[in-house]
Amino acid sequence: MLMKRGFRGGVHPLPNKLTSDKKIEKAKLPSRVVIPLRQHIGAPCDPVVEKGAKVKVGQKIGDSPAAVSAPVHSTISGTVSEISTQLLPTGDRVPAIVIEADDGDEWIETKGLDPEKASREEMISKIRECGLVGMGGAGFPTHVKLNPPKEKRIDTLIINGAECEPYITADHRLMLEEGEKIIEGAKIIAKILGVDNILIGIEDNKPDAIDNMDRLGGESVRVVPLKTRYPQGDERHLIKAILGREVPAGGLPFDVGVVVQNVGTTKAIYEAVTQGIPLVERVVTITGDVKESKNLLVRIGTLFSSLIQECGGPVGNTRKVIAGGPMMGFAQYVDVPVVKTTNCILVFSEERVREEEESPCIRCGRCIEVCPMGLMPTMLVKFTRAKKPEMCLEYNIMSCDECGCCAYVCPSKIPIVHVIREGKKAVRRLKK
Amino acid sequence: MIEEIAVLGSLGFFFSTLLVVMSKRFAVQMDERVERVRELLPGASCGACGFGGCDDFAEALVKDPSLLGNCRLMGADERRRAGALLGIEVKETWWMVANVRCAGGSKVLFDWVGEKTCSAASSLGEGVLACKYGCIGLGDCVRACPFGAIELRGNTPVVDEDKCRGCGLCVNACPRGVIKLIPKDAKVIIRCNSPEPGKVVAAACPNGCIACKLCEKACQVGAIKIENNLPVIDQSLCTSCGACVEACKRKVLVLRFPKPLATPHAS
Amino acid sequence: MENLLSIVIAAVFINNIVLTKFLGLCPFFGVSTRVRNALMMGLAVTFVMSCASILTWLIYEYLLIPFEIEYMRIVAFILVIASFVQLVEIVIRKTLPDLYRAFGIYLPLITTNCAILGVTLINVEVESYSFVASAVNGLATGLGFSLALFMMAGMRERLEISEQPVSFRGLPIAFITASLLALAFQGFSGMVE
Amino acid sequence: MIPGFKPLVSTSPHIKDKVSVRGIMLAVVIALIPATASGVYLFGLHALLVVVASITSAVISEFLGYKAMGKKFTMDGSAVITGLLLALCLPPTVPIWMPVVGSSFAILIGKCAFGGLGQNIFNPALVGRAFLTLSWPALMTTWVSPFDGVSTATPLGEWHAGHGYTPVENLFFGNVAGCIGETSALAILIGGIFLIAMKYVDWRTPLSYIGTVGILMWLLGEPPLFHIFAGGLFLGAFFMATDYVTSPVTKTGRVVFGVGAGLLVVMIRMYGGFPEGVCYSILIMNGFTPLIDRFTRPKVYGVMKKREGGK
Amino acid sequence: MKVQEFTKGLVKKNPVLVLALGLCPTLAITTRVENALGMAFSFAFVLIFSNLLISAIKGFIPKDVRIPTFIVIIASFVTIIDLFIHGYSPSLYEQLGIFLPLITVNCIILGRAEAFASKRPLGETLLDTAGMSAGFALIIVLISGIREFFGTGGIVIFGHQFLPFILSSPATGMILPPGAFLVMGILLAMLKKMGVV
Repeated sequence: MLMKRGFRGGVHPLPNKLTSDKKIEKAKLPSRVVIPLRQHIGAPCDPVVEKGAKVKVGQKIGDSPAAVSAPVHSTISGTVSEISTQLLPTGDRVPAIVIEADDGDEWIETKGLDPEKASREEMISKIRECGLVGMGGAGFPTHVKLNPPKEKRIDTLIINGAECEPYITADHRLMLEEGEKIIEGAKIIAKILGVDNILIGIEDNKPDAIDNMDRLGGESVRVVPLKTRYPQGDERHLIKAILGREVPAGGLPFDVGVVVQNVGTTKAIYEAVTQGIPLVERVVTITGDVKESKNLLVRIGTLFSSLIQECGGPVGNTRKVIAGGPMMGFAQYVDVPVVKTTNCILVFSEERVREEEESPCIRCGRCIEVCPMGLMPTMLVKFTRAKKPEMCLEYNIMSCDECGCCAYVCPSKIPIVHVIREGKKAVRRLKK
Repeated sequence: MIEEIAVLGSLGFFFSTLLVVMSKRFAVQMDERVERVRELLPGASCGACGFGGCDDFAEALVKDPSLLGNCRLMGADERRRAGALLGIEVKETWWMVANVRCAGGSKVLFDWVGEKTCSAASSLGEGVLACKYGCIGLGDCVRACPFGAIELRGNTPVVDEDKCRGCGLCVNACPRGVIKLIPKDAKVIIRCNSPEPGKVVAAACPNGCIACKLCEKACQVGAIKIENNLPVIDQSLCTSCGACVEACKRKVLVLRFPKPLATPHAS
Repeated sequence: MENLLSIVIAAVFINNIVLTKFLGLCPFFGVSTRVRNALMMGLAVTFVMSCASILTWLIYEYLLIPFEIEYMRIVAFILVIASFVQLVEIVIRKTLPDLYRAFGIYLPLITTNCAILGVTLINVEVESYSFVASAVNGLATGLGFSLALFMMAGMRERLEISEQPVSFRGLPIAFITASLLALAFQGFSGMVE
Repeated sequence: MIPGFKPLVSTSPHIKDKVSVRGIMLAVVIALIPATASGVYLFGLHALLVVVASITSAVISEFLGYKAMGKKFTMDGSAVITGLLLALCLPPTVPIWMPVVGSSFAILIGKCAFGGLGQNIFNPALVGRAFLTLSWPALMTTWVSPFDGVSTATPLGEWHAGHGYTPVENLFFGNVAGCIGETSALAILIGGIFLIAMKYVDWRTPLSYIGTVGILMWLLGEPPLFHIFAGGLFLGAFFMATDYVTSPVTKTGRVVFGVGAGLLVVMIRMYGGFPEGVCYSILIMNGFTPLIDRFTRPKVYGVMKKREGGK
Repeated sequence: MKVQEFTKGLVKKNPVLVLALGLCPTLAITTRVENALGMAFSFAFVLIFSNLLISAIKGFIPKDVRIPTFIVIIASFVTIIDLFIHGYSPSLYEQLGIFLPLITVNCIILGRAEAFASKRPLGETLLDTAGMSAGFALIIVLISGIREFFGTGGIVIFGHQFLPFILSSPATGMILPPGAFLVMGILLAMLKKMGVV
């Protein structure tokens, strides 16, 4: 099959990758962490520790019997000071465990498996116990993803190193500094899934990462350079670009025989399986209008404010603090903790946030041109605003990924994504 | 003359015979009651009954007369006649009107930009207001009203009770559940929707009910009970004395002057 | 052949029955709110128009002229058309109830669609067409009607999701749209002859 | 979290492209400058007066129209373009009241009645022009030759009357009779290429439009270059058929639009009563635009069977 | 109560404006006020007499064939007025063209027959049809006045210039088809703005 390296539509925002040559540094140990009991798609965990309990790093503090869920672990050693409702970066309020640190950084004992000898089930249960979820953004529990329904034949594993959003360099640095772990992790996943074909998709604006992974991957893991274009990192478009397959609407990559894992998750899988280390820290890019942009290895549950301080504090009058990239991240209004899916903290000062007033749609068609899903955002906006959810459905509104390309290019500055979310709400109401 | 009559007459005869034969062969059973019920429906096709419009509703009614209460717009007279047509007895129902249970004034959590509807605003973070139950004031209810009965004054919707027909579309449109239907003869109403404890309300909004129970104590007939941190008024006991309104420090309770209620609805 | 072609072009574009002759306006404004309904209505009208052209021509030629009662044409024609439409209505109601619902009151009103009587009168009175020419004219006029209705329905669907000033919403803007469409169709004037 | 942090919340994306409505409109105006300049150069000061009158009354009409609608008037430049385009497709000799009437009609009926910017179905400038042609046909078909102002016919008028073909180089540089802005293909081409290069207009529309006219004329045994350069085809193809608001939003749709308009131009020129059909061809295709949009929806990712429009 | 049956036709239930019926002649023959007057007269004649007849014989018409019956009745009256105008004023006959016979299928007439005359007694039918006729006349004279003035520069009725002033450069577009739709659209919008319809 001919390798296609692109997909339909997409945009080219300024990359602004200010931190691509900054080595990953270990962040200062936080004195207090807030660990939400739901950092993933699926059921929230129930706390398994009580207020006042002493916990160590890596100790499980929340778990759930539900099939789609992932346990959470303490990320510092200290005392549980409260169990209360806290705000997630996504704006949801969920129960969370707050831990005050003690002086030490005492870990629980961890035990790994030998991937050569361990069974598939053992490895999957290890991954679950370590609380692994997709670290690229959505947070889908990894053990569920690695255990596809029997009837789906998986033939390809794709490691997602595209990192198409501007500003973020966490995955890029990982590929440069922890390449070996990623390659080994990929091999473990391939073994679990029983596939031979392992591909790593990397955008061609990261030639050093492509070289490094190509060198380390050797014969078994092949690197596929991709055209630099947002949203290349969306797994649907990655699959389309690399394999030319289209995931059916409403379906999952399983349905076309593919499993996609983010590089960060792959590295975490390696550490979990071979050493039994739970997911307690991750790389976060802190950038934008801060004194010194950094890639930090951060304990989960660390508050945004302390990380921004660690980067020298904000520059100018801060107007927006965004969890995630500028295209799909969430704007924050109070201090929130880093969670398993937080790949970037973006600080925007007044100068960078120039919100222009909306003007009428002039039907320029730019949104249609850039929509990677082949939708007609302008029509969706009009149907939503005219209260015609049945027409929204007719124009496939539910296929929208909210990648934001349409709103990015809109010359009329219509908040298209916001409107489409409203349209989806109306459609869901219609279906009821 | 005779020829002309013969020609036209035979044409007419031919076609009418054809039509009679065809209409017999292709006869369709039509329930006449559907049409007659349909005539009694208000015809706004507002959809509040849960059907696609008055036509659909009329058809459903013939099959299941008990749905008659679903239509909130029908006048008492029409309802009675429709009931007679469908063979059920209709009890007199009081007319409902929409009531906005928020006086506005909650603190704003953050500046925001985006789609200017209440529904869209309430999906930003936890909603733009410190009070999660308060009116956002962007007029989703105004747009939902098919009768133009709601208008925004400043940031608060005001219901014109002469135009309101109690269809409840605004109730569904409000993402915060601020609007409730109340009987048109309700004597005292409350202007707060937050079931949060007094401390939380006081921190978020100067106009909210803090469940201080002064009204409960002031009421001489025992018509007010605080439930879920909000006063619940038993309108049948209320004497419109206004003691509770006097007692309320935050002006949450409002006394409506009882209106003449002889004809619940005249279309 | 050339002649028939010019009849077709004239009927569809130049003398479009709706936009230049103002016939069939009731369904033009009534049924043009949905593209699908417009297509159905166009088909129905085209069908009835073709059949009516043929029927009335035959009656005119072989009944009215021999008995010298041409002045009774209005009564005779409308009788034929009304009966024919009623027939179609009865059949559709039984066989295609969905279609019948969609047409609503407009199906019976095809009878009083002045375009149909208009075309039959044009055939025998204004143009004195031959049998074949009448049939072709009936068909082409129906197509012209369908075209105008189809375009109008597309535009009105778009108007529905845009924001006109309150006083223009609905029928007023539909008229103005029709006006501008008629203006555009002026471009065809002078074609053929 | 940060001292003095005044949070601003919105949905993603948090960065936006620089392109704005006003910027696009400004670019179109700039692109029209060569055509306007050549018109004034060829036909003198009266032409300039027509242009100024047209733009001024268009802007004033829009202001009044928006006021009547109760909408906020913003100087987004769209009215300027309407006024300018209308002036460019008027004969240079028209009395000054005509562009005033034309652009008021264009803006008030063609645009404001539909709800203002973005809502209109027909290109306002062409609506204005078609109305003027319909109402004052004599004034709208009085032509003069450049520089000297002697009464003459347009190249297409000559051709329609059977007087042969004007040399293509005259048409290219604009040394012929015609509307103020349409005679010089070169001047229009400069502006058009600028717009295409800046990605403000899609090349598909002008290419398919002009291409269709050229190929069909060639098939019918007419000199294609003459028909491409004569009349208002260039102005129409680059500036009017590409009007965002009134042309299809999809790429396929734009090709359909161009081909359809080209077909109509050939039909009207060859068989119609008018020597020129650009204005009407675009107006008629404007009428088809909603249907074209509806039937040329792009293929949706992951949706295997594309369903037909309608319910 | 009874008077309302008449007055409702003028504005509140004006057949053209509110019910959007009978549009064809409203737009087609309103190029001259003269034609409009002729049309209004013929229309009133047919509407009133045919509906009176229908109201009178409503008990005898079988439901299934009522519409053809109505139409035949209407067509007969149209034939009468057709012959009358042909003989009385050939020039007007020429002007009205096929729109005179087409009164037969004017939706207003059939609509009133179906909705009113076939259900109500004679007296009410007379008032109703008279009101509808007056409403129709009002609108077509108004529209034709506007179109003739702007389209030809003045208003000429039976050879007399009706207005004291004329336009020097009339817009011929107004008496052509686009003008008809335009005037109607703007009229409707204005009436809507004033809250009439």
